[in-house]
Amino acid sequence: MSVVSENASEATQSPLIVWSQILPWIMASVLLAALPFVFGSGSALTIMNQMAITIIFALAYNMLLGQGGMLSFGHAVYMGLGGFFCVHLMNMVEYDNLWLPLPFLPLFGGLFGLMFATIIGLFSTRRAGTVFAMISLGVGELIAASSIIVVAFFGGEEGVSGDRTMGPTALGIDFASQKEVYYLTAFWLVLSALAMFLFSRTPMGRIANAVRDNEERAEFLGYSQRYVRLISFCASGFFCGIAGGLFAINFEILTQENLDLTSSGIILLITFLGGVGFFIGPIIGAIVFTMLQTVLSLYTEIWQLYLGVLFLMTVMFFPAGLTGLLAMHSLPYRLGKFSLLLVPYAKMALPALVLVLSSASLLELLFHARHASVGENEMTLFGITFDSHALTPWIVLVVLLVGSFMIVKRQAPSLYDAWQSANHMEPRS
Amino acid sequence: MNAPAIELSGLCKSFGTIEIIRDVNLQVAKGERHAIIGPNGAGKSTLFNLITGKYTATAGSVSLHGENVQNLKPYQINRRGLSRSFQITNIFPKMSVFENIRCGLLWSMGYKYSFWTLVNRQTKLTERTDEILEQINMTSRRNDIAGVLTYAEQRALEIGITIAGGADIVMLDEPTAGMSHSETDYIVDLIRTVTQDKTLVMVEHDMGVIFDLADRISVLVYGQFIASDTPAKVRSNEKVQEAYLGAAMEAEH
Amino acid sequence: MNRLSKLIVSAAIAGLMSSAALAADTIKIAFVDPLSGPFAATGAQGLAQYKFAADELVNKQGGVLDGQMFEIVPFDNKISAKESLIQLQVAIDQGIRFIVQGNSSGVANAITDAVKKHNKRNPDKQVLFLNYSAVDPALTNEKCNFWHFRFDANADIKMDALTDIMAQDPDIKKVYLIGQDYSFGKAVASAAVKMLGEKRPDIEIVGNELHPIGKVKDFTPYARKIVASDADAMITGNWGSDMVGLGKAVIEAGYKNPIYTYYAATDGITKTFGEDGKGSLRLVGEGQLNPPVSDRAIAYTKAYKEKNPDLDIGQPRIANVMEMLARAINDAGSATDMVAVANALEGMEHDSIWGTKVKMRAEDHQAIQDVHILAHTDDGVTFDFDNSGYGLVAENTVKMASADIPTTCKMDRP
Amino acid sequence: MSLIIVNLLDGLVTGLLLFMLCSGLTLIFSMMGVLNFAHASFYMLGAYFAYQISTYLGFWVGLLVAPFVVGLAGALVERYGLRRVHKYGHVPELIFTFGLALLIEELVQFIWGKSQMAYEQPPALDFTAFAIAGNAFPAYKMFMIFIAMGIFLLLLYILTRTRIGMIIQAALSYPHTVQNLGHNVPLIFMGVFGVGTALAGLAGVIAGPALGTFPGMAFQLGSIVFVTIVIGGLGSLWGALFASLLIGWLQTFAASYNIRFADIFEFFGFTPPVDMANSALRDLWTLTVPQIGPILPYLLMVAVLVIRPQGLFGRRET
Repeated sequence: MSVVSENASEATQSPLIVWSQILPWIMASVLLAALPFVFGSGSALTIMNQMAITIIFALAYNMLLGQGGMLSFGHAVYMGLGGFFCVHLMNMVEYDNLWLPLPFLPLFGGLFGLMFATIIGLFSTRRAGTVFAMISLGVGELIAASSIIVVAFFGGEEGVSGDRTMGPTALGIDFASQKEVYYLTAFWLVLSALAMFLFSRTPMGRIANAVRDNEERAEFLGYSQRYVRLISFCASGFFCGIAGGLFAINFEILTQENLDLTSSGIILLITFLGGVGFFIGPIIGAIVFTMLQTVLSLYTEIWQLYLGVLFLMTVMFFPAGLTGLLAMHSLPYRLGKFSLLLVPYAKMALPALVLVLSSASLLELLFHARHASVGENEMTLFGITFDSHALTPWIVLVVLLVGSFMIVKRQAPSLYDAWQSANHMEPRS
Repeated sequence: MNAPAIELSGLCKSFGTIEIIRDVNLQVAKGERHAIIGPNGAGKSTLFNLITGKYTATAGSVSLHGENVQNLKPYQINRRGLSRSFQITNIFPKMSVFENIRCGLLWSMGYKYSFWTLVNRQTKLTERTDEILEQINMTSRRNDIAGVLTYAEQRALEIGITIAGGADIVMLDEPTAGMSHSETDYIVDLIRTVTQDKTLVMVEHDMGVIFDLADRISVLVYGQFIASDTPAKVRSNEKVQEAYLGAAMEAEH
Repeated sequence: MNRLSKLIVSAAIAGLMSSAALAADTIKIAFVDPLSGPFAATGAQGLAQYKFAADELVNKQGGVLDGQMFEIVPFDNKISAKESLIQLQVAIDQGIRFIVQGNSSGVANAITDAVKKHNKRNPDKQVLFLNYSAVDPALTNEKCNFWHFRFDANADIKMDALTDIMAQDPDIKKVYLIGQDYSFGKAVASAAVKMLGEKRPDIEIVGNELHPIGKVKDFTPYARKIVASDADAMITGNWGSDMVGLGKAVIEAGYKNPIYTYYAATDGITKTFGEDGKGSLRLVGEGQLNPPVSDRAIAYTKAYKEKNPDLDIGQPRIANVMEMLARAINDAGSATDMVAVANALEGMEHDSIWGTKVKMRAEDHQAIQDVHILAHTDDGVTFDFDNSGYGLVAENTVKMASADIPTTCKMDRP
Repeated sequence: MSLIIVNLLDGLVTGLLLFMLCSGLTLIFSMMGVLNFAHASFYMLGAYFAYQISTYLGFWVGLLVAPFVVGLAGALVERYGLRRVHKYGHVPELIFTFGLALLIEELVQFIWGKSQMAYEQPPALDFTAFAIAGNAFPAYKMFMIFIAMGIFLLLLYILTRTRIGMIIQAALSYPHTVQNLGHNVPLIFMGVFGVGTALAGLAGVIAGPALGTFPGMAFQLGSIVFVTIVIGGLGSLWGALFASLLIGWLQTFAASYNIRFADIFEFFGFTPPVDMANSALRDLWTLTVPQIGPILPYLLMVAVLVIRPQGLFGRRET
């Protein structure tokens, strides 16, 4: 279930243009072009830029984890190094009269990421599995540590900052406004995503999957597993570098945190959360995670706790990630039995929502009761203000929690049955 | 070019202090169907792994068409025209049947590590893949995930992958192990068709299959060949009778 | 298709957030500091102090201008430069014009840089950056800018004060310097070498080393070197668990002389040192809690402790930030004309609740104030930290420290 | 000279402490094939539980009880979490433990807050055992050495002298065969995970007062534990012991001697750049060994993996 063969059905014939394949890309591009007209505020643009960068990074990471079966614990360094290189380029544009229009900057970030990935990959990709994972951890830690030591390149703790508006301009676009930066980022997002998508459809991309699934077999088909891994690794490094370049353009600063193990861990989390077996998995993961990180943290201090729970639940119950959860519904949909699910889902929706919200509220209440200032007993949840030290909210929440849990539990079998029959295939004639 | 397809001379392999293969010599002529038999633990799989580059020999040499392939990696040996299957089914279980075969074709059709061509656009590649699917009778399973096939189908698929690249030496490790009679017949037919004009080396336990397919048989016991001859002569060889066939017959019946 | 609907949903949430209505009757101040992650404790302390100071010192006095109230809006920057810039953008979108931040000079550098660019690119929505804790000297020297004000004494000023006091102690002959391997640790070490060299050339620097930040699990080997060097005093800029680890290891290894530090109090550190730290641990910093300087200070601190029994006034300067900002807004007659507010803050002289005069030096926007040497002890402690019975008592005071030290700042004024 | 002896002792403490974590991790990895990323989180839980218990019942009760509580928590995690993920393969298992590490850190902060805990060594051990040339060696460190040694000997005894030890040893060498021997594998897994995490918990209990009890303590130690067992060779207890001590001493001695890189470069005949302040290599020239001490293990690990992927003592290919 976890991995769907990507082009099992579409490999039949190969006309020049397959609309069903191209349409999503056109729609995504149109959507990206239209978004700033709906969400034009600076912060919305900033968050969307951040999302776009994370998407590229996560897709590049999934070239390794999902496509190539390599688990890296230190992948932030390739994005970070590409970014640092770009900030330095930006500063050379500002101070040394280097002629380099800003829109091309991410390409150089990519090339730098590629170069560095080649150096590291030459020895780290010799083996897959634990050895690769541990070397990636070691290299990640080494680069992160040296980023504080080697001040000349990494700028120490403050990092290196630059100004994107100092380059040659065309058509009066100097990238001072967030909107201009957004369109630049969106352009690179579509370009990189398309390139990575097509990469997975090349002989190299297919054989990377083969090595992931069965390296020994691939080796006896004429392919050196080591070169296959190395090329995947380098390609991933290239796209990470592009993400780094875009980061440099957006934030105009790179610091040690761009390289550290936390960033590397987060990208693993994002990719897995979205679903490693699907091309759009990392995209969904990046969007969800960025929303959680920037928006949820505005509302609650314990957002990381929720994130941790969400992540663990995903690993335990939906190892194919959020995308896998959506993909599970494609069979009922194709069988035309999706309607069977609607009623049980509708019945389940409210109690499940209450269950989630009441457990979160209980956590918030507990947290508030424990950690808020004395006298500040008032807290607000979902627009309702109440006293966190009084008994009533506790009772209400516990009753809601237990009640919704009972209903969910009672509904569960019928949902399960509906699910089974919706997925039931008529025997082939 | 009259060098034998495979030539082993003085081949030895030990793991630690244990000698598994002891001074093995063998020549397999071009176009010959050669079977290797022997009791369990005789070192048949080790020998296979030595020839295909999975293990490196402790002493001796392996030559393909007169070229020494000692110390070459499996993929390098494969590129010199040798392809193999495995004792335990070894396919790409998460990919479709079509893709499994196509992976077997990529290198031989010159795609190498290219990341500038799209596989689906390669008409010739698709056609050739479908031809092989036809050849192994799996066209109807074309778009199914390999992991859900029946055991016999997976074995057939593996043979398909093995021969897809057009290697002129094909090595099959127990292709019929664990199969029913009808399934075995199906696989034997398949092997016969797909290895026409090729050199075939196979390890097999099923004597029926061997006497059916093989031009010559080598008998491996305790890491050494005790006989290497035509099926009829091997069958009547006393040493073989004594050391192996009798025991094997007993064990299997 | 899934991708499309996902994007729409997420964008809708982004829209919700950005369209958050802003009330005109309050003046919002964005508190951008870590509220989650390893430095959240310090962030939470700061936030509580800001909320208290805004209420007690501004809102209860009738607010500013025609009765507008201060409201502190917390933004969790997770001590990350990137997140800080995002949250800064969110704050600006909510119409917030005052940014306070303090933890990590790296973040402060990112914010001051971003604020400068923002104000240049958006002259109609300019913001002020009030830095209450980041002490990297560069922020008010080569990296200074008109929109940044620092209310804490910077690392050089603190070292100046510390070496003034140390220079008067004839028993100090050998000094050991140790710090975290990053800009602040290096700044402390080089300032110490330079200033001790000027004030007491006879003092020998018996050790000057840096260790990786946040990575040393056991400080014992460093402690051994310090003990073996026979140092009469040691100076460290360490903070957080690096401070606790180093301090405990040194004391455990048998070191008995003074440990001069920048950050070794509250957030559980005072409690962790407890009796062990007594007699050796000394802090250099502004703000005198013990002995209390005035009834007003006592009342303020008491009220704070009543409201937040588990927290401490770890950054007394926060009271100054609130009072001085309120005065500047009143003087400028506007809470939206940032140039006017900044001009009002420039050169302002303020009588702090903590008994010192605070002068916001116009040339570099660095607050000049009294700096104290504070001893970790349980004797004469009116207000302890971590409810441990131990606290900081002022031993020595340098009046208006470094008022005469020049700055390299070349301020660009609008 | 006397300083070298003190350093040797200090390094021994660090190394043995590391070994207590590594031994549990090695057991878990050998038996279950799981690289438990959350291992150091159980170490942290040990310290926090012991702290909480010690505030009511004193240090000694905490020392006895906390490791059991941690082991119980570990067993529950195995039973209700890991076992469920097991069927998806090793990568999801690893990612599960990775997520678990995040969650435990958040839970600890949720319950105990973000500050340093005042978890103290017991008054009975709060004295100087002996001093070498002015360098005091606290009794508590002696106590740590004894506990760690005791655990090591106990493990050695169990592994070589008892039936369960034989099974575990068999699993160390032949991970696939134990299931065929008719042992209740799920129960053994749960037990091993519980014991492994209890060992980590015990390490936390005794390290908490010495190295500090704070939410970052797991992260600080987390990856170094991996590094150690990878260097020693996955699945090898002796390798874990060797690598733990090696890393303990490596870090102690690296921090103890201010060897300057400039001296090393000059020894090899390089000349320092004339304009040091503007040289691109200035950071390398001004570096000292203590600055890079904590990253030396990573360097060592990468070197070991490149040269000998199965680790120094490892027999299995990983």
